[in-house]
Amino acid sequence: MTPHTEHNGQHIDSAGTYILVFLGLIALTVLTTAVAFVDLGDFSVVAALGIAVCKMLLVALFFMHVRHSTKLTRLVLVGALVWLGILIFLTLSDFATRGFTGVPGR
Amino acid sequence: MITAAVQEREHYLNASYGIKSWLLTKDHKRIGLLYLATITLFFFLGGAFATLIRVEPLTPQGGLVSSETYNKLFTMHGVAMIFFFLIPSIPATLGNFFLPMMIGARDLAFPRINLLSWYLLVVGGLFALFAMLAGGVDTGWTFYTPYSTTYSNSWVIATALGIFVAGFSSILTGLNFIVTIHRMRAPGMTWFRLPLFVWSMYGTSLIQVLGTPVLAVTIVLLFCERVFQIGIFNPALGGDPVLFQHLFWFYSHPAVYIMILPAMGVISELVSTFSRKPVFGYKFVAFSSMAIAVLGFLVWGHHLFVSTQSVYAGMVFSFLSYFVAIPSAIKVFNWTATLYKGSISYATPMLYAFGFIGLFTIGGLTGLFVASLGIDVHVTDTYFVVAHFHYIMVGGTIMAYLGGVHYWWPKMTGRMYPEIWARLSALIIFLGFNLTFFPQFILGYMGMPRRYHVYPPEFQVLHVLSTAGASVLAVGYAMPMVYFIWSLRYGKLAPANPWGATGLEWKTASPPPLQNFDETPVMTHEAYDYSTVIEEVIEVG
Amino acid sequence: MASEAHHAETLALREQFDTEEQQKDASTLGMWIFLITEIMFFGGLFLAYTVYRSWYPQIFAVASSSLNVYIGAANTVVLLCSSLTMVLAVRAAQLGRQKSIVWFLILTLILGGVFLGVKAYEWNEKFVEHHIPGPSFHFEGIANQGPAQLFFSLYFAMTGLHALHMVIGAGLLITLIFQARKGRFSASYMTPVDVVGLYWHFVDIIWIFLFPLLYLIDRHLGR
Amino acid sequence: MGRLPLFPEQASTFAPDVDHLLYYLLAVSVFFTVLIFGAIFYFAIRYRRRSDQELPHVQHGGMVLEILWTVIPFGLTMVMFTWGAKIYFDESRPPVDAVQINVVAKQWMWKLQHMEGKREINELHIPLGRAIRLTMTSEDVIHSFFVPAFRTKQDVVPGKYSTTWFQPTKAGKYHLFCAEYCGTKHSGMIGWIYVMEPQDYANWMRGGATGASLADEGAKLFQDLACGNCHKADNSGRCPSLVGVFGSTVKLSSGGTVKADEAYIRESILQPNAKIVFGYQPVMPTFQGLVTEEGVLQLVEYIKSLGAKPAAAEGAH
Repeated sequence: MTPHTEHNGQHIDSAGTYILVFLGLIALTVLTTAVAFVDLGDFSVVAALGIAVCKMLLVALFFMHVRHSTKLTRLVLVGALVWLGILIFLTLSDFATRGFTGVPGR
Repeated sequence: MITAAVQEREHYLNASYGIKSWLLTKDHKRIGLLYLATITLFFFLGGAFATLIRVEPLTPQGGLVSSETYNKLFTMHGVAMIFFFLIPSIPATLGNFFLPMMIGARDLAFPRINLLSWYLLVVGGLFALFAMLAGGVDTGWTFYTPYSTTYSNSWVIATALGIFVAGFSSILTGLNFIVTIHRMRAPGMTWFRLPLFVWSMYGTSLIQVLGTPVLAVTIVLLFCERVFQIGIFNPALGGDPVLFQHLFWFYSHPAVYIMILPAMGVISELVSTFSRKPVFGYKFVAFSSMAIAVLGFLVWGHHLFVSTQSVYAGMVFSFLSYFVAIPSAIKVFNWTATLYKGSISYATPMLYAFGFIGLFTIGGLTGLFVASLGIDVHVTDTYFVVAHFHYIMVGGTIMAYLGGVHYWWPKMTGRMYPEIWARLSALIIFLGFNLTFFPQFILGYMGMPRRYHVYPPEFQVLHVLSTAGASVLAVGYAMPMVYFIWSLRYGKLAPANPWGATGLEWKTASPPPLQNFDETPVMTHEAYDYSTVIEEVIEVG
Repeated sequence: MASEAHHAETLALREQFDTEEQQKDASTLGMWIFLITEIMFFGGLFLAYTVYRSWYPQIFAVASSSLNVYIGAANTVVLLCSSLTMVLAVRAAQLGRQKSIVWFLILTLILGGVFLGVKAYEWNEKFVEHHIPGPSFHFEGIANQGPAQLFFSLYFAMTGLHALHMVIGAGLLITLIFQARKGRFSASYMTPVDVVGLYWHFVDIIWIFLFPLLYLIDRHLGR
Repeated sequence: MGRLPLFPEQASTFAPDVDHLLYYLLAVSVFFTVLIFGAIFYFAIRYRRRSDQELPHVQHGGMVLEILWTVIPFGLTMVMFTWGAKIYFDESRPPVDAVQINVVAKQWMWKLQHMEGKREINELHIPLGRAIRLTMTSEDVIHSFFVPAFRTKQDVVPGKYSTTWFQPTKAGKYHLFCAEYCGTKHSGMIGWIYVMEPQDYANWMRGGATGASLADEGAKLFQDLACGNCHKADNSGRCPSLVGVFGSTVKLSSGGTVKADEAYIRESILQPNAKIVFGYQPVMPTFQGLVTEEGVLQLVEYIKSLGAKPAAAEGAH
């Protein structure tokens, strides 16, 4: 089973690739559940999100064929994540810096 | 409806008749006209609320209506105008009609989704209309919690559902436009040969697609908190009303760019056609549309300067707000530079373009006032801000919308509008507008808060001036309604290219055939190459 | 270019497109842009979650500990399986194997149903424990109920919207199954299967983030 | 009608700064408005279309011009930003010696309370020449404390304290407006700020029924709610002693620290589990709904009054 065959212009991955990716996802799920029971302090949030991002990349690249798709599709996906970042981090620029002046409500 | 066929030649209007042919049409041109009718209804509904809002402050103790009614009036004026007129106005009518034609396509990428978008706007509109008739909503178009979730006992949920549904109409239109511009351009139509109107539609669609869903989820949370009493923004449960303001303004500031970007696109077309010159600095104007779409998402915090947002966040948002002002300045300077050494005609669309550039300049500059932290603390929530956003939305978007409708009316209906009446109404609108809203700048800086039913007597003179202006403005808006309908029956027959414009939409008949072009056009020249058009004008003579 | 006056609309090729390649690219791009709107739609909820968790870390940890993490993990595996069968259905469509398209779509639908069933069971458990936000809300072991109710408001908002998207996905799968049984899809025309696949994988990715954020907050505290 | 006023009075130390920034912005705006309107009229007349066949010389653009009208406006706006930010930063830090006044906003009235115990509705008498600091909260929806003559405005948000401050420079009577829409009588939620000469202010203060000071009322409430049972001054109770806690940095069980300002004390009364002091259990019940906003402000003043005095206000039994 070659990794993927050409078929009238479409890349078709082999079933083996998909099963391999699937097992990877299961492993990561077990890992993230296990890690949650270990006291990592603040690092536990970073670990949970890191594993989730890895799982997202696996699903996106392999299952959603982002590996084979056009540059435009990749730009669209990256753009969405950047906008999500704008929404969350610019709002946190307010919530994280409240009380720095020591004056309530400023 | 359009009665006599313009000529016996078949076109999209006489291709089929009957209600079903309109309500189930997949033709982007007919959907554009359906949108035109829908938003005109909401424009005059919002306008009626506006006149009552302006007549009320004639006397300081405000005797016309009770305070509850006044609160409902300005809320419904805001909701009707913003969500059901301004946001769909240029993208859904002129964009739907002319985007495919400008890029040489037969239709949008997803015609059925396009029809669905119109139905979503109508259903959303019906929700809002029901709320208005049943008793109105009195939270202000901003729906700030905890008033909208806990303390208001008006039709908040019906109106919020209406906006939620209408929001999806905006999302799907944006999606449709992006895919169409990417995938369905005619051969030879490279990105830098696209008309600038298409660039502004692209920027607008980006904002619609990236911003509107956040408003949708905010309304879902508002719905849950009000109906099921679960507390997301409820301070009693430890929630934060300022989080609602962040989520609301994350969409609502880019929404003002949804309203102004298409207007800028129309003005680029008008300024180029009526000075018969390519727009000065094409690439700069095109990229400034993109810059506005992107930077527009970084600045919403300037609506929260006094809302107990942290001082440092205020500084970040104020700094970024000045970045988003620069592309708008670049556009204004480029339009003005286009006029230099041009062959400038005073046709009505160009009068609207002049009005737009002037009033948008004042609107944009007062935007610099409210972006500065020191001034905004004093003028936010006063009539200064009301004047600022009306200069942008009424002086800008509505001027450009009317300019665009006049410019493309011959192409849409095959009839010319009466030129003299049109120029007169443009002048009346310009004068009435300034008389209405310029006094409000002074009122605002004097400290007159917005959304006030009664006010201290020293503000009365300025209020009376403003109301006088509003009545002139109302007359100005009523005139086009009359002579456009008149022109459908008695207007002169329009040639294919009455203005000598260079867009692909002028290379097909007026009104255009069902599939826009007899055969798919091939784009061979730059975006605004008037040398190719002059021979045709000379032949036609 | 197509020169005849009316471009005949064949079953596969819509009127406004010139080539099937153009139509497939358009549909795929259209679905990806729709997925952007979904990312921003859930983004608002992730923002509210981030803010309130940073405000009430301990109360969120205690409230989260009342969720059964093993059922959550099992449910995640079920959803990952449904993603696998979905992608195998898309692959079958690319290779034009009619029978396996139908089988894999049915398998995906069943796994989706299992996921929703488990979710319904969890919600019922929450209902029994009075953890559903609203007047009847009561959470043992915490002095002030406010922030605890905030956690469960976010829990039900996020999992509720995710479940709603699963139901929509199930509806799309059912229509696909009917069309596939009629042999509508072939190697050259499989866009609907591909597009629904993208949607299904997206809904899976949302759960991939929801699971750790809602179920796995500081489990080591072991309330 | 009197002469038509174009500017509000300048009655606080901020007013001149804000007005100078306004003049700068007005100058820039008038310049560009005249530039654009003039250019449009001149070009429109000078280059009007003489004949239909006229084809003007084609100009695609000029890089120098583009750079000019990007850099110059950017420079002007950065001045606007920094000047405005400076004023904003000054407005966000009240001086330490400011006169403290508590404001509780309620649907459609302002309840103001002086430290000496005097209460006022929709009116505020303040002495000339002293900085005045307002600690504000709301009992229902969001309001906004706006005094045009002082050029200051600050939202009053339920569930938290917000602060505004000003130093009046001119005696007189100035408008007070609610600037955030808050319901039916939003436009009726107005009042007056009376800035009085120090002598008149002292007479006014002595005149009315002064009653017990805020801190004394706080002590009584502290006793009524039996806070003393746990919060013993000698730290022997199950809860931390409150003596000298105001203004100190409190170590939290989550490892972080927090400065014990009014907001922290208010949050600890209404949502005790939000931040738990290091080494103590979260046993304190919430007083949400048991004590009004005024009551919380009185308790805060009482705890402030505990200050360094070791066991002065035992108030345990």
